[in-house]
Amino acid sequence: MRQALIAATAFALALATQPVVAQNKPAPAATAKKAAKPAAAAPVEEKDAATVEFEKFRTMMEESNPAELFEAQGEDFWKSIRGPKQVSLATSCDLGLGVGIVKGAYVQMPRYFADAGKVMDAERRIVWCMIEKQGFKEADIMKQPFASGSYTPEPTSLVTYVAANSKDMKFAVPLKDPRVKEVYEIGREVTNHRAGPYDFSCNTCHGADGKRIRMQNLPNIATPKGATTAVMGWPGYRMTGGVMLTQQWRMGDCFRQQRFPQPKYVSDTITSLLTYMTANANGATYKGPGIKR
Amino acid sequence: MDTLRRTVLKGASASGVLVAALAAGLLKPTQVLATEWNKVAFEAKDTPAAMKAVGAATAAESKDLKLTAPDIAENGAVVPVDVSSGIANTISISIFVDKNPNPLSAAFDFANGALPDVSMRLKMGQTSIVRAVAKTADGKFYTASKEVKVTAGGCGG
Amino acid sequence: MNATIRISILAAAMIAAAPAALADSDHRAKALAMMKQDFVTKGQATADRVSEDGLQAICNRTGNKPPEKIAQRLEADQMAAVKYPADGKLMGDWKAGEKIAQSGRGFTWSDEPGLPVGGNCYNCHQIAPKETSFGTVGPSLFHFGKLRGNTADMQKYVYGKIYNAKSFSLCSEMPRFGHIGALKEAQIKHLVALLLDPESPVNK
Amino acid sequence: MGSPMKIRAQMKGDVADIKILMAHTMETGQRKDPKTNQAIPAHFIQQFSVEVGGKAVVQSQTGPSISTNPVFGFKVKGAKAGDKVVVKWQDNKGDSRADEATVA
Repeated sequence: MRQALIAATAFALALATQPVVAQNKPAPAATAKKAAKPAAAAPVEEKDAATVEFEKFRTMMEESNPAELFEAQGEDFWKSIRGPKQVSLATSCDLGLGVGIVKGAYVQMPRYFADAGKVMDAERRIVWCMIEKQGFKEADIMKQPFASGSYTPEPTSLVTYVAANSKDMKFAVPLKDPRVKEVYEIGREVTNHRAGPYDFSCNTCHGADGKRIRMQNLPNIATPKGATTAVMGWPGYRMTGGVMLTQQWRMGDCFRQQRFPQPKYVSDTITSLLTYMTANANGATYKGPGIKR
Repeated sequence: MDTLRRTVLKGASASGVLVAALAAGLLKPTQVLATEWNKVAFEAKDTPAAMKAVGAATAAESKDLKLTAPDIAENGAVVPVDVSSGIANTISISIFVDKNPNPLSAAFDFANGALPDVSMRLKMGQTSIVRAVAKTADGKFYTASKEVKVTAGGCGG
Repeated sequence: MNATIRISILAAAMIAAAPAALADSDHRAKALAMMKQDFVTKGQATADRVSEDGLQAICNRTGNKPPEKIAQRLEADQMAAVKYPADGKLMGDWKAGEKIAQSGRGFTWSDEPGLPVGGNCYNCHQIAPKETSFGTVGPSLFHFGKLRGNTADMQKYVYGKIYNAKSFSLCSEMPRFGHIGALKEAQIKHLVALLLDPESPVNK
Repeated sequence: MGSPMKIRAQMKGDVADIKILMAHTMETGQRKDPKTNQAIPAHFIQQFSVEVGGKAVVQSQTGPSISTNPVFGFKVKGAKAGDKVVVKWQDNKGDSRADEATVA
């Protein structure tokens, strides 16, 4: 919600700097005759000016994305001998393409892992490896799973490293695997599930094309285009607060705004949603860790 | 080896020695950088005071000093700013954000082939004029500015 | 959620009588069981929020398109539960209404319980023309009163719609602000004024 | 000791394009901890230097209004591929860090 409000202010400012456009806006009296619809059309055009400026700005940001710092940290974590069992992930963790293979692994997850007997998304798999292979305690990892202030959890850096190693590769969630397909279908049902005090589901906001909350555009996650928008740029460096955040965080914060209780970190529910969304983006090219407002 | 001219920043007297020592690999980074941080300039509450503290009380507007920044910043916590000087013999550049609690953001001295061209990212608490000041080897100051509209507080987090 | 809905028994009956809507029920059942396990209480967002109430269950099981007869029956049921102000006055202060419409606060795990809840209106609707940052999940409400007048019936309609949009359209995307106790009587009156008062910028 | 920097240096014509990413909180000293309502003390990089091929090319002083995880870009004429780039910073708490890269 805060994001929406901030975007709102941005837009108001954009208007203030565009006298020509603003003055050409049809006067309210004129729009009245044509009922409410034309009134809604004008601001959409004007929003584009702000959007264009923001996109320019975003491109400048992407040239040197602080996400790289976390990627480097993650690489260090991946290759170092760590944990109570004194083993490195590079020599023990299989992300689906063989032990230690990172290249291309991110865009092929979520996938089924026989050793865990579960479909897992990238972050969940990394956490699983840290617990099973390196001997870290689950409770310790669960204590503070998301970045805050100058604290960045290890799985966040690791998933940034793993994701960066799939840059410019195509999403290819193995939907042919019936176990993955099953989780995908369950994920679709999660997006349909209306509950909580406001009767919201994921689809209340993300189930139709061309909708927005305040000025925030809402991707329709059922479509390849919308799903691609939704999964692109994660994990992402968030300018607000200067922290690195992952898809696990993004899903949780959506549920917060949906007025739901909190989903557990690396739970089946999050994996099902990521399976549904990422598979819907299959074929699209992943651009690597991103930068978010 | 040329001396890095610490013109805008204080501690100028020590710099030649320091740079020589640094080049010779004699000092650890802590020691190298432990020159005097210009506390007066960085803690000044308004731009005129901060400019005065770096010796640039008067500066002429110059078209040859280019300051590139977005018209509207998507997020005040991260505003990309690029300053490049086409003024001959520019040896230092400093950046001020008028409406920030402490306007001086950074000051750079260039030497040994470094072009007077720097890009950085600033925090801006609110919509403000962003100002660049360039100093030339003969002690003259030039300035350029641009307003950047900010959509959310950067300093408040 | 405290607001109990008297339709859960009816919902169960309807679900049993609607086998066509059960095509995805296996995945849905698994999704429900999974979500019950995976969600935990945080702040005021208690774990039980993930469970459906009767109305939600019907909408969830029919893709938000319940059979007309059932929808009508249940809409009437919701309508009967709308509490109109005892003093009979439905229009408050549009200026106060504008403030409520702007606020998106309320009911998340990061909102402080007990603080006034916002109407979240601009999140989804265009309303007063001055606010150019509005959502498009719901229809534009600009010139709402100018186009429709502000008769007693219209006031009653708007009050009822804000109180419980589901009493007009069972699976409306709009929250049941009055029904669940999110917005109080005075707040709803202010919002009615924002939409219907001839002095409100909405109708200028 | 701080986390490693990321330094990229690439020749474009006869000018080396240098990009530096530093890992630092750059705390302004003006924020309050929402839980305790206590001011969070300022913590920011105050000085850094850049050397290319053994020569000091940039010396900088910075305040807390540089963004969290600072990013700087410089251009150095006369550098050549293979030159070593060394960046050193020091913050207001006396913490410091030095990292290097090679001009590509």
